[in-house]
Parts: sequence; C-alpha cells; structure tokens
Amino acid sequence: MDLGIQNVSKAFGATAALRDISLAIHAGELIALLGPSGSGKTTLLRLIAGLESPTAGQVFFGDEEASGKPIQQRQVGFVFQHYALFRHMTVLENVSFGLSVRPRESRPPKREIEMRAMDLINMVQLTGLERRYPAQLSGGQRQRVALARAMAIEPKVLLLDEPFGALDAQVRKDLRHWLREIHDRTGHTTVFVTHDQEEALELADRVVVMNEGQIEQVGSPDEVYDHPAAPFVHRFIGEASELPVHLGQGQIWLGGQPTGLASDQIGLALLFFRPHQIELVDDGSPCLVGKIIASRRMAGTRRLDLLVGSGGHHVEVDVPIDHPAGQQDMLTFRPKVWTLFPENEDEAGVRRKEAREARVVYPRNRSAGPLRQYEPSCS
Amino acid sequence: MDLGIQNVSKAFGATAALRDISLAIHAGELIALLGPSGSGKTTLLRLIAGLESPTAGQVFFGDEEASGKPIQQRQVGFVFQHYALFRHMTVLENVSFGLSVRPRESRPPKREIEMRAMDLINMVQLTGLERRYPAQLSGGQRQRVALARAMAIEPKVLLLDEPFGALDAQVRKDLRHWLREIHDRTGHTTVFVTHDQEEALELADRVVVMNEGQIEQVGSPDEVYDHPAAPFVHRFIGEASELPVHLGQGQIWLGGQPTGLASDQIGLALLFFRPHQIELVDDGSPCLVGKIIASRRMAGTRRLDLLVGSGGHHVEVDVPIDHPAGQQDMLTFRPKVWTLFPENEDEAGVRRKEAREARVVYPRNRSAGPLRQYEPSCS
Amino acid sequence: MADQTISIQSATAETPLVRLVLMAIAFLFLALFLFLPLVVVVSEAFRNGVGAWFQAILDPDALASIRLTLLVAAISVPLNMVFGVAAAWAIAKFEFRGKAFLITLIDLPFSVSPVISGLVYVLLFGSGSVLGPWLKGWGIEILFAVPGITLATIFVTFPFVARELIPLMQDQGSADEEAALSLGASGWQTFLHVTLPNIRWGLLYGVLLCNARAMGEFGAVSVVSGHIRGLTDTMPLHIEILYNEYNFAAAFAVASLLVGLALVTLVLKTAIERRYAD
Amino acid sequence: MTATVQSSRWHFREPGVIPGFRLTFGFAVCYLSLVILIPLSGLVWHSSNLGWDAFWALASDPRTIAALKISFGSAVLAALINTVFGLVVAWVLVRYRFPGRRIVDAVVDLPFALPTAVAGIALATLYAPNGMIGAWLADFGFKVAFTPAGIVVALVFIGLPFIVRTVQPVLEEVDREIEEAAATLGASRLDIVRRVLLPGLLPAILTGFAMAMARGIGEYGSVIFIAGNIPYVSEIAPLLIVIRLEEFNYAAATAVGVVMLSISFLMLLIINLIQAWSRGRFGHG
Amino acid sequence: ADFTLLNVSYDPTRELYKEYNQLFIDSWNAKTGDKVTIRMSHGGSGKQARSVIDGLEADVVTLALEADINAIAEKTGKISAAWRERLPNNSAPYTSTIVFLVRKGNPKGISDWADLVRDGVEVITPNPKTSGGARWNFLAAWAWAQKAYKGDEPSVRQYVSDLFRHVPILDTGARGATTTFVRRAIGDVLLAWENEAFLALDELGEGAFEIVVPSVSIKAEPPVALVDGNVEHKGTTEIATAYLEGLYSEDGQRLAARHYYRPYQPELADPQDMTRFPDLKLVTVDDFGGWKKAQPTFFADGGIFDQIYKPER
Ligand SMILES: Nc1ncnc2c1ncn2[C@@H]1O[C@H](COP(=O)(O)OP(=O)(O)OP(=O)(O)O)[C@@H](O)[C@H]1O
Ligand SMILES: Nc1ncnc2c1ncn2[C@@H]1O[C@H](COP(=O)(O)OP(=O)(O)OP(=O)(O)O)[C@@H](O)[C@H]1O
Ligand SMILES: [Mg+2]
Ligand SMILES: [Mg+2]
Ligand SMILES: O=S(=O)([O-])[O-]
Repeated sequence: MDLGIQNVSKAFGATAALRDISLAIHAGELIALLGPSGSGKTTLLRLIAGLESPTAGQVFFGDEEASGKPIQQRQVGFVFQHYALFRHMTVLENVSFGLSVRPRESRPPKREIEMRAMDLINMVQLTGLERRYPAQLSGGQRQRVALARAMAIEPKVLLLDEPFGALDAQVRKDLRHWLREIHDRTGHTTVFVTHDQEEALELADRVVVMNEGQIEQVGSPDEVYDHPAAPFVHRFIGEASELPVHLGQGQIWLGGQPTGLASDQIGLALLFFRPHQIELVDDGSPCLVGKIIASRRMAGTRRLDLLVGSGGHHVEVDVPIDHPAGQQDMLTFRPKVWTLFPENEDEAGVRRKEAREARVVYPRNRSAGPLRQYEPSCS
Repeated sequence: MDLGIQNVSKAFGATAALRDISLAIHAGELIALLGPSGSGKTTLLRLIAGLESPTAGQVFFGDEEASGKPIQQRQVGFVFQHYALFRHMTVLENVSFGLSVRPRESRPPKREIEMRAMDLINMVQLTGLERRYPAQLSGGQRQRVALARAMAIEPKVLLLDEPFGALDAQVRKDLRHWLREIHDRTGHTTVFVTHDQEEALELADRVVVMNEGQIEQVGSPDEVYDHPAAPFVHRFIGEASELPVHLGQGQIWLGGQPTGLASDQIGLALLFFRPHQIELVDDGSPCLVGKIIASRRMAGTRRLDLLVGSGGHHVEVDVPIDHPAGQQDMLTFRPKVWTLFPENEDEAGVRRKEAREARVVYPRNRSAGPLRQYEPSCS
Repeated sequence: MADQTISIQSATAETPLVRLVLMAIAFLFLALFLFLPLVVVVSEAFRNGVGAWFQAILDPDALASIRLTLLVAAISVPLNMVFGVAAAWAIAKFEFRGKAFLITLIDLPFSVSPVISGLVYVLLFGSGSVLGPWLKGWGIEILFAVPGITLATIFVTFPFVARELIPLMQDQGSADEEAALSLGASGWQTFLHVTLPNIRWGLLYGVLLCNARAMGEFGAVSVVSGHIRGLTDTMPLHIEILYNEYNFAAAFAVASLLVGLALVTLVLKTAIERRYAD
Repeated sequence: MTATVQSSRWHFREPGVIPGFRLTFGFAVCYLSLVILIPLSGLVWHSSNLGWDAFWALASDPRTIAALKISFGSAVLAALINTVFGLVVAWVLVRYRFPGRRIVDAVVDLPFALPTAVAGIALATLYAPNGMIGAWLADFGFKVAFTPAGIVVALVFIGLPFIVRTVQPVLEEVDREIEEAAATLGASRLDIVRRVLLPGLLPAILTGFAMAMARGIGEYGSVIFIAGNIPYVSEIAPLLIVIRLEEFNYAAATAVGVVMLSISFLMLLIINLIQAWSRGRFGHG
Repeated sequence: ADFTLLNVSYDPTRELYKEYNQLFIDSWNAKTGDKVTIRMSHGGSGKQARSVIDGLEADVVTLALEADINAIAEKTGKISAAWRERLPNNSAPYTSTIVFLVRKGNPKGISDWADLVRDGVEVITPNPKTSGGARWNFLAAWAWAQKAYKGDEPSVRQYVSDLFRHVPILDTGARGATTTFVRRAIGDVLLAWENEAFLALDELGEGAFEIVVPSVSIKAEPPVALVDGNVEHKGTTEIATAYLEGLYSEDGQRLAARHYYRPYQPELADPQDMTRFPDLKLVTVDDFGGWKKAQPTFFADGGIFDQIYKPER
C-alpha cells in the first residue's frame, strides 16, 4: 500500500505542529521518522492513522483520499510508544481484540480468531505467555504484544511511535533486529518514529529527518549520513563537529589560518565533519590545531575534546586507542570528509545560537570555571 | 572519603538482591556501577547512602563503620533517578533545602544559605531559573537541580542512581561531559549507577560490573573492555560475538575446522571477539567463514550478520563502509583480538542458555521463517 | 481539544448526539437527586422572607446549636485529621503485615449504621455499663453531653481524611522523603517541608469532607445527644426539633445554613485547588 | 531507627529509613481501637448476652429477615442505579467541558454534607404525591415517596458521591491511547466503551458500588422520612434496631446490629481483597 | 440560688411546656427569689425514656405513657415504684383522647371507627412500637371493636388488623404522622391526639381539616413523675416537686386546657377553652388491665401488634 502525504499542515491552536509537509511512501518500505522532540513526528504518524485530521492538505492511501475514512476502516496497525495494551485482557485477548470486534458478518469464528492470534503470538516469540496479563510482562515483551496486536488486523500499513523508546538500551538493540526481520517477512508498509538516529540508520530503508514541523531531508541512511542536506541534518545525524570558517583563494580558512582544505567558493560558511573522519597531520602542512582538553575511551577508539582556533571552538575527534595523542597537549589534524554550508554575515550569529539551543547547553565557550581557562595556542 | 563495602548481603524477603559483595572505593574516584536490570545496583547505592540497611556485612566511611550512622549524618549526596525534586519549592528552595534544615546551631544565616545555593545554581548553569518550579524545567534542567541540591550539603560522597536514565539520548550525552567536569572540579567521591555501558565507559574512572547481586569485575574502562574477566562481562560490555569452540593441537577449532587462531590449551571453550576487531582473510589460510544474512549501516562502518560454522552460529562483524563484502554472499575473516573462556561439557548447554536468557530472546538459531533457511557453506 | 478542526469523526470521542444525550442524562439525574433537594431546602428556608430567615438563625436555641456544632467539629475534625495523616503515613510509607485488614477497619465506619454508631457509645458509657457510672463518679459526663456527641461524630467521620490520603500517598511513594532525609532533614522536618506540601490538596479535601459530615451528622448524634434544647442539640437535631414544631421555615433556614456552608467550602476548595495546583 | 543487622527472620515490617513508623502506626492503631474497635466490640459483647439460640432466633425472625432484605435490596438497587448514572455523571465531568462544570463537580459531594434528616425531608417534599416530582410521577401512576421506591430514592442520594468519587479519578487517568489503540484495531465507539474502558474501570466501580451499598444498608435518618416504614414492606433494618431499642431490648437491637455489621465488614473485606488481587494482576489500583 | 431543671418530655407537649416553664420560673422566683432555668428535651416517648434509662439526668419526666415511666423505674430504680400514687389522678395532671382528623368537608364521610376499614380509606397513624400516641390509637380502636363485636376476640383482632392494613405509612412519631397527613396530603384520616388535632387545625391550615369524634375513644393519661435518683443527686428535689405540683395548680390546669389538654380539674380552666372539648365516651387503660398488662400483651416483641403484621403468605 503506497502512502501519500500532500501539503499537509496541522495546527494545535496557535502551535503549528506540521507545516506543509509532502511525502511519498512506497509499498513495503520501512520508513523512519527521525527528529528532535517536538518536531512533529508523532503528529504526522497520527495523521496517517486518522487519529488526527489535518488542518490543511491530504493523506492518500494508494490512490484514495483518506480524509473521509474513519479510523476504524483505515486498517492501519498502530503501535503506541507506551504500548497502550489493554491491561485487563490477557496477551491472547489483546491480540485477538481486533478480530473479535469486527462486525458479525466479517468476523471469523471464535476458534479461528484464537488460532490466528496464537500464530501471531508465536511469531513474536511469546508462546507460553498468552495467558499472562500485561502487568506480568517485561517491557520488551509488552512491546511485542503491542506489535502482534497491531498486526492481527492484517493492516495495510504499520505505524510505530517510538516503538523502543521506553526500553533498556540492550533490549532496544535486540528488538531492532527483530522488527527488521518481521518487516522483511510480512512486507508491510511500515513507518516508525524515533528520535534515536542510530535506530533510524540501522533499521530504515529511508529516513525522514524532521525539524520544527518540516521535513529537512528524505533519503537512505547512507544518504542522510554521508550527504546531509542541511546543517540541522548534519548535527542531528551522527556526531558532528562544526567550525565557522570563511572561504576564499581556493581554500578554507579558520580565523585567518589556512586549513589545508580546498574550496572554490567564497564567503562565510560552516565547516562540518565527523569525529572519526579525520586524519592526523604531522608533516607541518596547513591543518587544524587543537588544544586537547579531555580524552575518553569510546568502545574501539579514543575520543578527544579539542579547542580549535583563536575563537576556542569546541571540537571532537577520534584517534586510535593506542595513539600517543592521548598523552600530548596539542593535536594537528584535518577532516578527511567534510561538508560546507554557506551562511551570510547576518545569519551567522543567529545560526550558531540556534545550534546551541537545540541541544542542552553545557559549559563550552562560556565564562568562568577552571576548565575554561585554557587559551588555545595556534600553529 | 574512602568507601568500603565488606561482605555485604541484602535480602528482600526471599529475594537476594546482593550476595556477599566487597568493594573498595577510593577518595575522589568516579565509579560506575554497571549491570543489567535487577542486578542490585540501586540496592548497593542505597546501602551506601543508608537508605537500606544490609542483611549482613558492613559499610565503611573512611575507617568508620557506618551501620550506626543514620542517613542524616552520613553526608552523602544522593541523586535519585527520577530526581525526586520537591515540586512545591523553587529551584532555589530545592537547592537551599539541605542547608536550611540543619540544626540551628550549625545552620548558616539565611543570606549565606541563599548565596551558597546561588553559587551552586550558577555552577550547574541554571542561573536565571532559580525562581522556577521543577514543573517548569526540562528533564535535563531538573537533573541538574537534583545534582546541585545534593551537592549543597557538601557531601563527602556523591551517589547518583541512573542520573541520565530518564533523558533523551542527545541530552544524556551532553550531561555526561558535564558531570565529568563537575566531578573533576569538586573532587567528590562519586558513585553512579547505569545500565548503559557506553555511559559507564565514557565517564568512569573505574567500572564495577554487576550481575545477579554479585560483582563480576572491577576495573578501568579499558580493562573491562579489553580484558573482560568473565563471559558475562564480555557480553555485557561492548558488542560481542561468541562461538563455542574446542581447543587442541595448538589451535582453536570450530566444528572440526581450524580457525587459524592459536591456543595452547585443550578442551571446550567459548571464543569471544568484538565485531570491529576482525580482519578479513582472502589468502585462503584457515579462518572463519560466514554466510552473510544481513547488512546494515552503522555510523562509520557496515555491520554484517553472519551465520558461521555448521551449527549456524549467529555472529556480527564490521567491515569498512565501502567494502564489497556488502554485496557478497560469504565472508572469510579472523578475529584480531579475542578472548577464550573455557567451559566443560556439562556446563556448555546451561551457559549458552543463560546467555540467551540474559537478553531478550529473538529468533536467532531457532526454527521456521525464511531468514533461517540458509545453510551456511564452509570453506 | 477544544479548537480541533474536526473534519472526520474522532474515534475517541462520542458523536455530538451521544454527547448531548449523556450530558442530558447526567444533568437530569443530578437535578432530580441533588439540585432539586437543594432548591427545596433553600426555597423553604426563605418562604417567609429574609427577615424570618434571620430570626430563625438568630434564635438563641439556634445559635446555641450552631455553637455546639462548631465546637464538636472543631474537636473531632482535627483529631480525625491527625489520625488520617498518621494512618496514611504508616500505611503508605511502610510495608507491614495485615495492611489490607487495617485498611478495611478504617473503612468500617462508613458501613456502620449511624444508629449503631450512636448505640455503641450508649452501650459503652450508659448507666448500664461499667465505664459510664465510674466516669460519672469522677464528674465526667460522656453521654448526653459534648464528649458523647463528639465521640459519635468522630466515629462517623473517622475514615474521611485517611481514605483521601492513603491512595494519594501510596501513589507518591517515598522518594521525596528519602531525598529530604539524605539532605539531612529530620523526620519531622521531612514531614513538614516535603510530605505535607505534597499532600496538601488531598488533605484539604479530606478535612473539608470530614468537616461537612461532622456538622451534618444526624443519626448517630441523635442517639447520644439527649436532645436538650439549647444545650445538647446540634444543628441537625435542632432542625428536627423545629420541623417537629411545625416550624418548617425555621427548620429549613437552619438547614440552608448547613447547605450554604457545605457549598461554600466545596466551591472554595475547587477554586483554591484550581488556582494553586500546577 | 536502629540500623542493626537484620537476619532473614520474620519481621512485622520491612526495614527502611523513613522514620515514624512506631509513632504513626502506634497512634493510628490506638486511636482506631479507642474510637472504633472497643465500642464495636462492646456491641458484639452485648449481643452475646443473648446466647446463641436467642441470637439465632432473633436473626432468623421473619421480621428481621424481611427488614434486612429490604435494607440490602434497596441498598443494592440504589447502588446499581448510582453505578449507572454515577458513571455517566463521572464521564460527563471528566470528558466534557461546559460552563459551570467545576460547580457541578463540587456539588456532587453535597450528600456527604447535608444532614441526612434534611435530605430525607427535602426528598420527601419533592417526591410526595403532592410534591414537585411526585405529582408529576403520580400522573403516570407512579408512587415513589412512602413506598419501597422511596427508600431507593433516599439511598441514591446518599450513595451518589461514593460512585462518582471513586470512578472519576480512575477515569481521569485512563490513557487516551488505550482508546485510540482500540479504534485503530477497528473497534466502534461502543465497543471501546464496553470492552475496553468499562473493564478497566471495573475495580473502581466495584469499590464505589460496595461503599455506596455499605453506606446505604445502614442509612437511617433520610430513609425514615421518605419510606412508608410498613413492616415487611418498607421497614429497614436500622429502624428495626430503633424499634428494639424502644422496647428497651438492647440485646435484640445489638443482635440486628451485629448481623448488619458482619455482613458489611465481610463485604468491605472482600472488596479490598478483590482490589488487592486486581492490583497484583492488572497492575493498577 | 440558681437551679436548672431538665424536663424530659414527649413530642406534642412542646407548646404547653414552653409556656408553663415561663410561668413556673416567674412564680418560683417571686416566691423564693431563686433563679430557675428549665431545659426541655422532646422526642418520641419511648426514646426519651430510654435516654433517661441510659443516664440522661432528667429531674422530671413528662411522657406519653405510664409504661415508659414504669420502664425507667424498673430499669434504673431512679423513680420510686409508687410514683403513680404521689400525685393526683395517677400522676396525670392532664389527659387527652384520640380523635379523627379528616379533610375539609369529610369527603370520605368518616364518622366512626367502622368507617376506617372501608375500601379506599387510608388511615394515618404512627407506629405503636415507636410512638406513645400510636399506642393510645391502637387501644382506642381495640376498645371500640370490643364493644362493636361484643368482645369476640377474633373479630376484634380482624378489625384492628384490617385497620392497619389501611395504613400506608407508619411514621415513627405523632408529629411525623401529622406532617404526613397535613403537609404531604396523604391519607383520608389521621388518628391523632386530641391536642395534636386541634393544633393542626390552628397552625397548619385553618379550615382545611375537620375533627371527627368517634363514638368510643380512650382516655389517654400522659403521666408525669419525679426522677428521684437524679433530683436527690442534684439537690433539686424541692423545686422539681413544686414544678410537677404546679401542673395541678389553677395556672397549670388553665394552661393545659388552653393547649387542648383536658385538665384534671376542668373547673380551674377557662370555661371558654373547655367548650372546645367534645363529649365522648371514654374507656381507660384500666379497662385493659392497666399499662402493666396492656404493654406486654399488645406492644411487646411478639405481642398482638406484631401478630397482626405477621405476613399471611
Ligand atoms: N494535542 C496537542 N495539543 C496541542 N499541541 C500539541 C498536541 N500534540 C502535539 N502538540 C504540539 O505539536 C508539536 C509537535 O508535537 P509531536 O508530539 O508531533 O512531536 P514529536 O516529534 O512526536 O516529539 P516527541 O519526540 O517529544 O514525541 C509540539 O510542539 C507539541 O507541543
Ligand atoms: N524494596 C524491595 N523489595 C523487594 N525486592 C526488591 C526491593 N528493591 C529491590 N528488590 C529486588 O532486588 C533486586 C535488585 O534490585 P535493584 O533495584 O537493586 O536492581 P537494579 O540493578 O537497580 O535494577 P534496575 O536497573 O532495574 O534499576 C531485584 O530483584 C529487585 O526486584
Ligand atoms: Mg512523539
Ligand atoms: Mg535501579
Ligand atoms: O410523641 S409520640 O410518642 O406520641 O409519638
């Protein structure tokens, strides 16, 4: 079942939760809606399910406009973040519910309902627990009941709102694989919401990156990771270090110093790169120089916090675990892969402010405190 | 302030939450208690704080046995997982609370209490929000109020129960740095609980890995990551692939095939290695052969799911993002770094069963389903 | 919810028709059983005009009954409040055996007939008992005096505060208290600065209900009062006396006072709660 | 608070740091004993004066049984009526916004506050054949006041807040998502209410029902004004107690009292146990 | 000196004692200079007696029935067993009787007891179990039936039984029954104390009701007694005795008549008031063997009243 969202807006009173969104979802795809809190992911999902109706625009199920279709007839399986299981029903009753409320004429006989529910319970690996009540299950098990329940109605579309948001990191990871498998096996059109980029990248065929009620980018995990279309996407997906630079003379300059990175553009820009996509430079060629202010172990590598340039810009880079940089004071390096987003003089201040506010502010280049007394020395 | 835990046990009715635990924590250390849910982390922390009393054993503060010391006199700052902020008090009042309930003779004058509270609020970067009520703060801000409140009583020991557990991934990450900084600045002895290994590794001086009420390993992040002392630790910290092997003739064998890995031991064993610590083998030398059943993007690398050996053991490995393996059917590889845990015939079954139950079970090498119809072919 | 643009029928709300019908049923029901009795009381109270109303209220016996009622409430409500807080603390903050049984005992007075509630004190302190004459020997009057009336009132209003607080405090758990203790607060400081503010609305509500019931109790008090005019008649008893004297307007005038008091406190409580609850 | 090392031996209470258990528990139990238990045990003791045979004769007297039947029957009926309409009232108060909602909400507690005698008189005034509602009903041939139906009317008034006040908070907490989930599964609004919402409210409804009923069984003040008080027809058990007292027959009065008390206590206990069970099973209170 | 007296009385005497108390206070003050406060407690006669038994410190009791005072005497010993002989007329300073109150114009044409059991007639009386007045009602009906059926006990029972089958509401007290009849407009005839009936005429609807005097009624003797145990303890014997004796004085008797009670000595009352009392044939409780016998026979648990309510089914 293809899904079409066409120029959809949704306002709650004065808040615009969605602003003129368009999106085409193909049958059988596994799509992730990724974005920070409040970006409108849930709202979009609920619009598709028919739990909300758009202020403007249309939602298509195949070629059919869905606005007139009551939620009961949309045949969407919706999995709620907190599962919304019926707690006075057993697992079996929960899963059977959708079939047992069908109108008499299309309702399968009791035995068949039970059989189909048992099949689903089997599929989500909960056989043996079908007589339990939700309160007697772990979080991960509940999540799977919720999924089985949604799938029992043979939905054309499966919608999941932060399916693993409430779970332990470890459990979350396991369930991810499992969701992917289920998807591959059943071939539903699946849309899931997450604010965890790792989850989106690992799981989805395509990722829809949302921000403030708008879609910033739609693309495969590789596309959004390797070719972010906007500073927001770069910051939000994967780890990002950014530096305000200016371009000219075929080079990228940071605070008057050449960086050794080539660019044929001119003007102000933001330089983005990922901590692990750098190379260390020790041949004296133009590069970035950072004062090492902290070093910590990250799984297979060592993560360094640097202050770079005369502005003391905070930047993170990864070096091999056994690299002597950990014991040094300064690091000279160059991004191997980087992205430039041009910006003009006026916007510059505003942008950076926004960037900072999008995350929780912690002491970076602000006043006071012993940590911030280092003055970066430049090469 | 050194902390000593000596042969401490704690039972709740029939459940043994802690079994004969001993641990020495040095003054000024930042210690992480890491373990799966129910492993007794919170219980241990509450025992130190005096919020519970041990069923057996002793807790030392410095050289002093603490059992007779009521919680009010222990001078521990405790940060609760859900903050437990006083809802009807402003940020300032929350932070001042500990000082303002001191007995009259040791209570600072009102002005001083306020000044000291403001200093702390300043330190946790909440200046300007001191008149707000907790309900008017974001999760991350509340967390910081909770910390400031705990620090106001000038604790000798700071205890934090999953300090970032309830926060967004992004916010969590930011606050981590910040906690480390605070710790470094104030020099408290700090113990924090987490079930997120990444958090523990990144933040702590030493990590205490707990499982089922017992300590499995204590060591620096590097130690527990690189030299796990038990299969549980290897599985729980970092990513692990494991294979049941047997040893003999100076080699490690998987299902009758040599792996090209040397060992001078003899008998059954479990071979552990990390997905990113492998090397691809294409010279025809003895190695592991895996059937590629899935491939997904992981930040900077590509993660492959393999079925290895005649038993069809599920194994994960990482290959470079642009490596052609993603398009192939089979992969030949060898761990670069690995660990062996010997096990005898009887235990083998039990162990593996345990391993599976420790995580949520999802369809690995079980029956049915299209995914599991591949028969791995060996070299 | 209000300004949602409803172009399709929301699945989680009733159709406007159903909503209308439900509201009509609710209003009709409330009208029949709550509002109309209220209207009767008030309209009867003012049947003979405002002057007559004041006359009825300012009658010395009426004033005496008002004083007595206030006195009884002033003793029994704080006692039950202290009990309610103590019981809720013990039940919500600790795990101990026999908790469900204790809760059932606390509920019990709800289900005891007011006639019995009075009777038990008659049995306990009446002339036929051991205790009554002994106390009388010491000059202590229980029955047919303020202590007896107070005891009966306490019995009847016993569960109100505890009932309100127990679920509330159980829901809130002990984390706040533990936090306060770890910050060095004593048990008393913890209760005063942390617990009390957390439960204030529930407490207020319980106290108001307890008070309203204390002032309105009829059956139990009737048994132990002795009905001595101007001395042991509470407002409800005085209302009965007036009614039996065919002085209907005066009876309803005093009743309207009770209703007014109850309404004012209930509405006041709602208003305060709305303003200060976050 | 002694933080001595505890072995796993039996203890009355789980150890913990929160202070004040002895004080509060001690006070609560003492006060409970003084104010409730000792007086009630006096009641039981008095009825035991009768001896078992006499007690049984009294308890099984047809008049007593009739009165108990009437009391319990009307209490059950009133509680049922309250359950249905109280549910609607709670629903309307929780789900709908309309002007004056908070006032209506506040007024629901009125029956707690109004002296029962006044309530009885007011209701009798309304429902008497010459009263506002009574006259109207009389046109249709219904008689309410001074018939057994009158008892029910009084008990509906008395019991209303119990149902509304127990259901309301639970209804407020019902997660909207539960309803949405049911809707996405194809359930009609009626199905949702009937099969999803109501079962979830059941424990609260049950509690409210039990409380309203327990209160109704014992109610005296309001009922005698509006019931006909005819033996075997509309004579309630508390009235029978009063009659026994007028005969200076304390033992008989207490015997009826003890029968009522035991039934009520048993009912409350069962309800509390059901509650505990359902909390354990469904994970809510 | 200051004295406080507590008079524990039954319901219909409120108006009488309100006035008499003032009278007594003034006269006692004039005579001795003592200040007296008199407190009243009103309620159903049986309930009032029980309160005194349970320890209500009444100086005097002025109840509806001899039986109730007997009960106090027996259960507490606070009243001398010979209390009836202490004051004239068996300690009943005033008497009353039972009459019918019917609606204006007597639409059901009720003239005597026989009419009460006609089809479609509804009779209002309180419950003899809880109301003193109602017991007089019961005995009056019984007395008429005995006469009408020439002492044939089964027929008498049948009549009384029929009578109560015509009672739709059994209020717990005389006042309640009056209210039901008058305010709720239920029933065709109210069996009432004579004084209640007159009061109803006066206070509740002049012209809305009529009094019907049956051919036979009973002489109701509401007695008064000193509670010796209490007055001795309180030191009020003298004044309480005077209080009761005052009821027999000229002033007392006149007041009783004014409040529709038949004075023991009619010659002391205002002749104007006396004209209001119709002549009628009165039996007395002594015809039933006195209260000591009548009470257990008719009204005790399992007595005749309970028997006539035994369900037939
Ligand atoms: N029912 C509602 N009434 C008013 N505003 C709403 C409502 N639902 C959502 N909003 C607002 O719409 C915006 C988008 O909310 P939405 O729940 O879709 O975000 P989200 O991306 O799902 O965030 P999260 O990750 O926190 O779940 C937010 O500003 C939110 O406050
Ligand atoms: N108050 C208590 N009563 C009974 N059992 C308890 C209590 N507190 C903890 N337990 C039990 O003790 C064991 C350890 O619990 P603890 O809370 O210390 O685990 P944890 O490691 O903090 O887990 P989590 O990550 O879920 O917080 C668990 O089995 C738990 O059920
Ligand atoms: Mg959301
Ligand atoms: Mg924990
Ligand atoms: O007051 S009576 O006893 O006659 O009801």
